[in-house]
Amino acid sequence: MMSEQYGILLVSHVTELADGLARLLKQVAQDITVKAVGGAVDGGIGTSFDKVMAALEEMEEPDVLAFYDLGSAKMNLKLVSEMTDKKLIICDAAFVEGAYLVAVLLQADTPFEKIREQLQELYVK
Amino acid sequence: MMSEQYGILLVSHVTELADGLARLLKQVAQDITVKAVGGAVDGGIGTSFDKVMAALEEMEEPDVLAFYDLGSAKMNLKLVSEMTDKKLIICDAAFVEGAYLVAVLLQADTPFEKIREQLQELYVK
Amino acid sequence: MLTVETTKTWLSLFIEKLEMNEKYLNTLDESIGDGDHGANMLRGAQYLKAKLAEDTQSGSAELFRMAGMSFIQKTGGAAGLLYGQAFLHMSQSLQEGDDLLGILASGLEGIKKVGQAELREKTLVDVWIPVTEDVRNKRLTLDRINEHVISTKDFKAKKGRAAYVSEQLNGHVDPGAASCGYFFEAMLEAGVYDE
Amino acid sequence: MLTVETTKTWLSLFIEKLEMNEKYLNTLDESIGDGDHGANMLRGAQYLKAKLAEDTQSGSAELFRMAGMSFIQKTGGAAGLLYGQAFLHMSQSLQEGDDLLGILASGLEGIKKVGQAELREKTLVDVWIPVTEDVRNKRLTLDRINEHVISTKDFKAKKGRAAYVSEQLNGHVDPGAASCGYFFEAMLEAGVYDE
Ligand SMILES: Nc1ncnc2c1ncn2[C@@H]1O[C@H](COP(=O)(O)OP(=O)(O)O)[C@@H](O)[C@H]1O
Ligand SMILES: Nc1ncnc2c1ncn2[C@@H]1O[C@H](COP(=O)(O)OP(=O)(O)O)[C@@H](O)[C@H]1O
Ligand SMILES: [Mg+2]
Ligand SMILES: [Mg+2]
Ligand SMILES: [Mg+2]
Ligand SMILES: [Mg+2]
Repeated sequence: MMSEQYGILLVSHVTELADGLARLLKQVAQDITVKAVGGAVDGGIGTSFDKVMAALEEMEEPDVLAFYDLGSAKMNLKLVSEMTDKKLIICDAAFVEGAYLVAVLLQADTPFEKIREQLQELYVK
Repeated sequence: MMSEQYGILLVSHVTELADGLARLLKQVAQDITVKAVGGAVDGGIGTSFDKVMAALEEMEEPDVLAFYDLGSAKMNLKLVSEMTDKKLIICDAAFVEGAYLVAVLLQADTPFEKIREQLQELYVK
Repeated sequence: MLTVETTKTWLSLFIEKLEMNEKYLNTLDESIGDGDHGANMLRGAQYLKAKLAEDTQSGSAELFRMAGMSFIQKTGGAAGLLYGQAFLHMSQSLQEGDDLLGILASGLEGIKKVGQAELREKTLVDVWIPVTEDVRNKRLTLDRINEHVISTKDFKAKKGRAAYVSEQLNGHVDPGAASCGYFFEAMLEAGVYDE
Repeated sequence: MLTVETTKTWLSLFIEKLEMNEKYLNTLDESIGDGDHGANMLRGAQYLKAKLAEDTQSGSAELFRMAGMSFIQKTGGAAGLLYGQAFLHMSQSLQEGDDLLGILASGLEGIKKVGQAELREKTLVDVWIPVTEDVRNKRLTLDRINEHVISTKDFKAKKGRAAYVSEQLNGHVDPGAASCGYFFEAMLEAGVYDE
């Protein structure tokens, strides 16, 4: 089962943005793990390495596709990817559209190579 | 002043997603009107013509750049654009990235033609 | 014939079919979308039902305007907006004195303007277009409506959620096509269409 | 010379400069970003300050590891992650017995790996790279550091928020470049660097 291998991690500068996107994804991908993390340590606008690391480590899937809103969220992901045993696939795709596409495709058991191919069209960063 | 002519309207299927994105935008575009609208009438996942129409009418700017997450949010915008006196510019750009770009550029008083040009690179829909 | 009476019956029968088939439309939407098409359509239908019950003096054009605003405002989701837009255009067309064929063509225009779907993209357009053709050629039957609905099984989706996994969707009827089938069955049963 | 003592002084002076210039760094970031660079850096600095105050027995490598984790975990924002990553790489490099030049080169590698910025893209890299070159050529002075910082006025931003309005940003010093200037001033003042 795809859903046991791949999970989705959403990193935003704003908590509600990540949470809201996760809600949108879960509606079309009930069986896929979607983890949302957002905001600075104090809950303000920003990102937090610790939060991202913790969110990733809480996921059970060995392979995680990560989406982010702005550049410094990506930097967190890069740092985290150096310190985790998981395979973290950082996707430079449009945040909402890319994550939505992957959610739908994972839910439909689409092979990873096909997902990667379709996602490529949403790369904007 | 650009900021008195152009406003930004965000339409999402999920309330928090639109609100969270508005928060992100306001941080870099304090002087720009950013209106967020999301969710179905009952607050569930979906869109509502009435909510979108009301949000647009509440804006003071005559020209409104609109961003949306998924196709049916766009349909709402199209319907609304037929029934309003405002100039509604529906942008098929990446939701978060496109709106963010426009917010930053409007705040910096960038001429509309330049904004349109830069935004083009974020078209993914 | 299209009269105030038959228009009311047409809309009422459509509402009835949507009420009876809510679950089925949801199920169809589960395989290709988010599983809410039946629930969405029911919301619009029940709102319109209440409006029709109160109404005693509207003409056909006004009835379709009422239907249009009901579906746009209450349905939620893509299809509701498209039906609503179609009804508004049909209302306009009725006001201009068009016949059934003209009205259906106007409705289609509304749908395409908002949704930009083409034939064979697995949407309600795949029922609306051939039904309009059948009306033009005076050969519309319940069987043909059904065939048009079933034809969507073989199409690959290009619009809406279903587009993402279109290759995996062959064999499923499009939910919007199914509800659109009800709309035209209701039209036949109401006696609006006469060869 | 790079000893435990001078390393501690280096980091402490950096912290002090960040404390003294928080407002100024915020102001610089206001013109090109979101105005939080000073506040961000201060958070990391103060956390590190507390850690240093408690510490009595760490070696240089351990001190930089501590600095790295402090900035990564507490700063928030792009620059904190980049400084943090640089410090971690410097720590690694110290452990392997590299000299100052080697350490600075390792730090730069860390920054580039995470941030992917090139020269003249109006970031702290525009200070880090020429300073490293000056160390290599044994000609680093406070004046030269200052020149490198000021040189960022003329560059167009390609990274971070500033990239969006890069054409409008000529004439402004990059906030990350300014804080990076403090880092190297602190290095000079601590006596780490000696021709
Ligand atoms: N762009 C479009 N043009 C025509 N019909 C469409 C379009 N997008 C979706 N549809 C129709 O809408 C139906 C789905 O409606 P529904 O489930 O109520 O809305 P949603 O997809 O927003 O959940 C699809 O089965 C299809 O027939
Ligand atoms: N990709 C990058 N590579 C190198 N430096 C960068 C990069 N992105 C941003 N910076 C530096 O970070 C500084 C901004 O840091 P800060 O304001 O603390 O974070 P944020 O931009 O997340 O608010 C910039 O002035 C620039 O020097
Ligand atoms: Mg649906
Ligand atoms: Mg829906
Ligand atoms: Mg900043
Ligand atoms: Mg910031």
